[in-house]
Amino acid sequence: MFSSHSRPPRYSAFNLLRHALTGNRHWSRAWRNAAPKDGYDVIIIGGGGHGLATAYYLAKLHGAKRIAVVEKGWIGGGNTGRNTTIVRSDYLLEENSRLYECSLQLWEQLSDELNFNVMFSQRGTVLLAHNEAQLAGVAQLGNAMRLRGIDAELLSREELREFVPVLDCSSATRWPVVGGLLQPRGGTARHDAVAWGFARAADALGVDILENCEVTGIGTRAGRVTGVQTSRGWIGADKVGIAVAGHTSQVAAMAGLRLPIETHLLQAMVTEPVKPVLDTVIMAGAYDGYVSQTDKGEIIMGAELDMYPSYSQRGNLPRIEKIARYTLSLFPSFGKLRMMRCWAGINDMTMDGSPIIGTTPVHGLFVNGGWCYGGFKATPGSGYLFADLLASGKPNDILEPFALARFDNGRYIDEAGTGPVPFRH
Amino acid sequence: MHLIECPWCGPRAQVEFTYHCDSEGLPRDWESEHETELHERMLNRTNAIGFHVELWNHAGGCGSWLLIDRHNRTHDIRSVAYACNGRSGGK
Amino acid sequence: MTLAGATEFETPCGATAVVDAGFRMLEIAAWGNDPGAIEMLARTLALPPPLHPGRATGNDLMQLFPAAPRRWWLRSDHDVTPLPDIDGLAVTEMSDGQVCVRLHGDTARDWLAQYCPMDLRPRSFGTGQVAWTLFSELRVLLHCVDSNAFDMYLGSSFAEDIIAHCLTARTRTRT
Amino acid sequence: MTRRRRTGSGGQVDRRGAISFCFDKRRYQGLPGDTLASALLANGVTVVGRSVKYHRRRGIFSIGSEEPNALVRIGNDGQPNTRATMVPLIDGLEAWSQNRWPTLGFDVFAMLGALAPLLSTGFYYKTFMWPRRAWKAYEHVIRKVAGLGEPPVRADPDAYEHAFGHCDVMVVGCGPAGLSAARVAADAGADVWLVDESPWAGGWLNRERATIDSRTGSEWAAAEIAYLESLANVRVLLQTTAFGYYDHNLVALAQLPAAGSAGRQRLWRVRASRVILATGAIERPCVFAGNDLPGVMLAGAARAYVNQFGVRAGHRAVVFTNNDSAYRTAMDLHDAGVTVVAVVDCRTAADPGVEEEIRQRKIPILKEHVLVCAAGGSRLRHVRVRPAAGPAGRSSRLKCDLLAVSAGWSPAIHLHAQSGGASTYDEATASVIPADNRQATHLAGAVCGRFGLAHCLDDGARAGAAAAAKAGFSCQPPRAVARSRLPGDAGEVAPLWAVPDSASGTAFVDLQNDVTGGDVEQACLEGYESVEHLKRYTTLGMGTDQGKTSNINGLAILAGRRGRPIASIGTTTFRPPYTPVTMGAVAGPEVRERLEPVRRSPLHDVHAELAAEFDHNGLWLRPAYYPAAGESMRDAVERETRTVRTDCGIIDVSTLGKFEVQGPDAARFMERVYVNRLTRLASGRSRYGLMLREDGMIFDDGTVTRLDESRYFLTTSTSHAAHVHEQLDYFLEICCAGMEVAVTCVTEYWAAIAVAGPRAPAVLQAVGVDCSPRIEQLPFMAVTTGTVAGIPARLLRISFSGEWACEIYVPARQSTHVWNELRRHGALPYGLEAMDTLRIEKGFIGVGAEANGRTTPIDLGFARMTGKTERHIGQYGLQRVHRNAGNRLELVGLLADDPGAAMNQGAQLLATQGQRGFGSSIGHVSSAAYSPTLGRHVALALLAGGRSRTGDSVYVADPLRGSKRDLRASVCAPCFYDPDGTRLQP
Repeated sequence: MFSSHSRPPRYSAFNLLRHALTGNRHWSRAWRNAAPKDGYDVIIIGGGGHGLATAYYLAKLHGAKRIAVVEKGWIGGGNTGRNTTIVRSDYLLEENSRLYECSLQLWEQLSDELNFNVMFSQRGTVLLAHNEAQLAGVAQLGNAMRLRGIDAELLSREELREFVPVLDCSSATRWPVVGGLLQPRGGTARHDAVAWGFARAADALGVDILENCEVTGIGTRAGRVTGVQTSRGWIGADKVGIAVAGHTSQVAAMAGLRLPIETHLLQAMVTEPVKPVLDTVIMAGAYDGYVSQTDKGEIIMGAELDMYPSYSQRGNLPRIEKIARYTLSLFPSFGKLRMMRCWAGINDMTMDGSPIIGTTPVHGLFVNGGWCYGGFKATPGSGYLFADLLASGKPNDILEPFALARFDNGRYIDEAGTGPVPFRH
Repeated sequence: MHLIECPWCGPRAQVEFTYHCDSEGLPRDWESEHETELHERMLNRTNAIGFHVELWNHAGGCGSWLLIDRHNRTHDIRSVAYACNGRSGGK
Repeated sequence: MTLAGATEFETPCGATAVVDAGFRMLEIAAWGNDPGAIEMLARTLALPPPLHPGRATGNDLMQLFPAAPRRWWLRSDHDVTPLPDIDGLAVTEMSDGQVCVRLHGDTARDWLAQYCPMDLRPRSFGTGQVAWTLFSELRVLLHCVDSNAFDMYLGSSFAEDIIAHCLTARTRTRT
Repeated sequence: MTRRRRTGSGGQVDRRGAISFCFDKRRYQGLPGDTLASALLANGVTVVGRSVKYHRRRGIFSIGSEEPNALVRIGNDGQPNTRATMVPLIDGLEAWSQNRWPTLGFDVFAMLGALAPLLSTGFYYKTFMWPRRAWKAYEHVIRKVAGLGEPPVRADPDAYEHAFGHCDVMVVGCGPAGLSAARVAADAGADVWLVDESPWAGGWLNRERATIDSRTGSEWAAAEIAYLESLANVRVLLQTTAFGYYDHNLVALAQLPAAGSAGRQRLWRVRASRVILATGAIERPCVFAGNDLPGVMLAGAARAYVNQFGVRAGHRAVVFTNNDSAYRTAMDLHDAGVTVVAVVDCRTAADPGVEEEIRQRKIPILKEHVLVCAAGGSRLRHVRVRPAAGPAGRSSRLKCDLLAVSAGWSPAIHLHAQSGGASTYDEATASVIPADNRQATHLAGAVCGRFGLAHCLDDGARAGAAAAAKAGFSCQPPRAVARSRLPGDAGEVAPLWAVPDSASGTAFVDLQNDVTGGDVEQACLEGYESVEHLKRYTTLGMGTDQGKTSNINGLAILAGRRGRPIASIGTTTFRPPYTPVTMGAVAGPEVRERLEPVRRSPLHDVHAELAAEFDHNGLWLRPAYYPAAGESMRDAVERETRTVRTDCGIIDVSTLGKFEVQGPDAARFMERVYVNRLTRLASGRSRYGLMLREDGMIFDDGTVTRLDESRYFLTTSTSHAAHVHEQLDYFLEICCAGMEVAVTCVTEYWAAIAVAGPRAPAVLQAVGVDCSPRIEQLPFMAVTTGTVAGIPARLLRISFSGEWACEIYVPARQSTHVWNELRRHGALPYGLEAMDTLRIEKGFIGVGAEANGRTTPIDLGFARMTGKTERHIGQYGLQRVHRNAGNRLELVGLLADDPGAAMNQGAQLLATQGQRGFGSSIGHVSSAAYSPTLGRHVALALLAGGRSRTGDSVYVADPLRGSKRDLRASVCAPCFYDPDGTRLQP
């Protein structure tokens, strides 16, 4: 049975003041240190943003009672804590557009929904175009967005100069900026807070969050899932959802699945913090790179993959140099800032560059993975939709195209048009 | 940045090489393979953590196609060999 | 940039750069695995054997660069008589497609090390050795012609840009 | 003031010199050999910066790169967040304090300190949520208060360099261990690089009163470095930080130019056969109330300032320690004239030797005592001490203006950890020390947790010998190790992380990020108790100092709180860089204009003389159009288009990818590469060819020409040339291994000029074309060789314009002559824009526009080309895609009802006027142009089920570019001009 526990008090100004007056010595845990039970109705493998969001929406919207999130380390320790925190929904293909716009709409209410400030900041995302062909490309994208009711504005070079004064809009560079596409509702969020906020809210609804609980096997009988073997013992369940960005292939393999995924490194870095200088997110078409400034003042940068498979989570110098070269070409005044920290996320790259969310040949086992670079911004949407799938057993309209079966049918969702080369997407 | 021992050029920096695909993605016999075989190798991967034989090209060097037995977490390299029975490419 | 014959530049790094576009270059590729074909060609051209990977071989008239498996470049500063037609070898004219930059001087090696990731120490890349490598992100053929002189062959379309590098880059050696 | 702080003699500063510098507009004097930090201390400047969260006054805390407090901006609009401890003083240096408004002395934001209880760790996750839309307003203020220095405004004027290096042995760290390692390896004949982040070789030998072989430590170091620098096989780089240790022994170095020189910062990527890490150790402080006050300093730093720079960091000092090393601080300060009030030691016993030294100097030692708190304002006034075991309430007061603290030393294992090496917690030194190596690494000296000077020298010699031997150099046994002396250097400590019951709002763990002991405890209470959660929730160790002096204390408090041994808690990941590296140096010289190379056609100069407007096509520069004087772009493009339709135009197509495919199996190979059937392609004939990817999508289009039985000549699109080359090579070597074929890229060799238009044959005749058959009789899609204007040429009768046309291929360096002859005989140049218009009029596909990586040949109307039964690339993929094809996007033409209305590339297509919402778009305009030939706008589009909609109306929506009303257009076949191709024939 679902064990009752006292819900932690809501965060409020009064609550904060009360704790301040008592020396901040009486705070309670944001989420319980739960012990695994013998069985659950639903087990989510993976305590990242997606897994925690799934558990939250399952409990909140579908009335599911016995839910556990099993996490091999600490929650939010995978790609949730290793990304460049950008949220947007500027996708060309209708399938992607529906998915990411669903997510963006959830982001807009998330702090309120969770009673946890995830610092979602709609400072706008700008996709730069460096020549007329790219400008036509972003126009096509922007028109597609506008027809779907998603905000998009085309910025001329002059408008960009005004909107982002620190950006070099001159011609004195190899790839001059000729214009850009602004999504005003895009922005950034505090990545760790998303995991913590969902964890706290899910916990309050009775979800057991089991940290340091590594799944080592998936049990099946007669084509049905029966539970998971973990480092903390066997845990039974009728339904199991996989949401383990960076390790989707490994966990799916425990159920005998082989997926169209190859895992690559994506590097990112931050500079030392400085006073505000860049108040929007810049994405450069010239090198698939993105630059923004965190609330702490660090300039955060990321770019394309390392172009060879790796699970190392370690940065590599040539890519870092390239990110710096391109960033300084866009922002020449950043030359004297210092690179302070580099890291790498491990990205499950699918063969068509779009995620896989759906049923599997094992009854009761569901997969949510292959998010390529797109995982963070999808967090609430992915959880919301995956919860729906887990509850109903059937994909809804938005999820239907993302089923694994699309590869058998040749219905690839190839946003970049680069074909079955996972690292080129 | 890896150091890759090219059988022709000797040890060279990884920036000179381009990764092409896991050896699982290579045809056993391209001429005679079937549609399902092609799609299986084109799309699906074991993608396990550990050593994998991968096809690389020494694109910034002698152009050879190489099979590199490499660990995808530690980046240790166990062996580097020409991809086709000692026959090597070259641009 | 029109390149006719040899043009000489003093580079800020202290090395001399001689840009040469007036030579003949042929690419010889073997379509089979028969090592005899290239040896026969070398014999016909009276080039001294043996053909070690990465070591140029030559005489007064021409130089043969075995810088890639089953693929050779043949450079001549004189007009080569038509090559004998040897079965198994595809011979392709490359002359106009290549520019040679000769870097000469005590700082030449250090200057190259600013752009080339390969080990250029004399014991790894000494006189007579040839190698394909990267110069920045551009693939070039490097030939160590002397302890302090290197020939770098690059595609003609890149020449103007790379020469601009040579003229603006400078080096501080042994700091 | 200066005289009082600076000692009369000693140290390595030049007292005969004088250096003038500015801090916050005030002018001060320093000495050659000073750092900015030592010079500020010498001038009695105690407050140098403000902390990031509470804006508390902060002073100089350390002597090295671990400095959390003394961050300044160097120069007007200069580099922010620069550690004053790492800046060699030069004449005229200007430094500015940071993170204060309006001044360092009076900072408005310091009032935040009063709100500290409200601003406890993680407070921002719990508030600023009301009202719902207000976060942006809150955030605006938060962003202004956060951040450290001001970012420069102007473009960085400096240039930077990159370089690669290779060596046998790389020694990181120039202290006793590193010097002795380098010497042994160098004497064995290895190529040795020796690097250190400091401007001075010797490391701590400069900062201590040690003796080695009866010389002072710094004299010994100077002699060693002089010897090493005299060797040809040794390279010594000072002011050079080894900041990253990457795969396969690649060490990244950031080298600063000598202070005041015109040199450039340089980033080195050095591949070393063996790496010796002699990176030493970093002293750590202790957590107690007021431990951040200006005047509280690491004990090692306090004696280093006096020993190396002759600077007394205070006049009345208290030393607080849990180990012997700080006794040297008491000795050195005392001997330099500082009043040492007491040595407060939490232990029961110290090394008898150092204890005797202190007693001789009549300095009181308070054993088994701890420091309760430090108090003061803009500088330290007094501290309170009490017996360690005594009751919390009773303490006594010691008046002082300098508190030298040592809670032990943390080995600098950062590079070791970056290399993948393991580490373990060592109880004796209460520190994390290296365990197993992952790479070809050796460790020597304090980094291993062996702190004694003799140990370091011995360790270094052994590591040097081992590294040289592993790198293949026979090595004599290390020479007799020098006899050395440094009192109290054993390194054992009695762990003391935080003074019990001292945890308050001002007991800081992380000085830079203002994380207190209370914050750590609160995070634990709230469940953020894994190391990474603690770090991320409290921001502990995430400042510019990356927690060099704070991480271990935070860990220990966490462990204590959780009741678990420190060893079981784990550590956060050590990531590059070791210390922050200037972005300009990381980027190197290839930025802005030089970001990527520019490729120029062999005819580039000719185009430039013709005043062409250039456009980028991949790396290439290509003429977009050739405006006549006063002509607009549109006029020029229309004129050029008409020229081709009515007269004779020439265009430079040298940038096309060009390949020769030769060998007995060339025909078989071609059959597999292209989707269309080529077996019947006769020698001397060309064909349009489509290359697919294995998934069935179009990869590239171009021409295939059969030169003879076993020799083909291919052209590809400009943008895909490199990819096509890779694909051909891959396919030949991997999929068709055993075929006797050689592929050679000849893009650079051939220049290519397309001559097109009804008058083209006449122009060519006039220029003088010698070929057989005569050029005007050469059939469409035939090839021949001959001469043009006397230049040997290959002539292809192919057309991308729809007019009679011929592509002339000539050796690149002779192309100018041919071009000029063509011009002289009446041919007019046209550029990419006119070429695009001509191809759109004809409905030819563009790579990127219609062939966008998601379209198959069937989608684009090439169904007749497909269906070959022989295995070829993309065959199965195409079958799979079209087996279940739904409403795929297909290529169609569009004519707007209003012929004067422009349709733009990137506009969307709708079935009904004004439709909106998901699912409303049924396609998009893929290419569009004004056709001067037809006198109207035409467009190519990709439309769902498009071919079956021929004759239907669709609506062209372009809301993004301000079009108010969707434009009605009718769907037609994608060819607007000469659909039968009669104009192509002779």
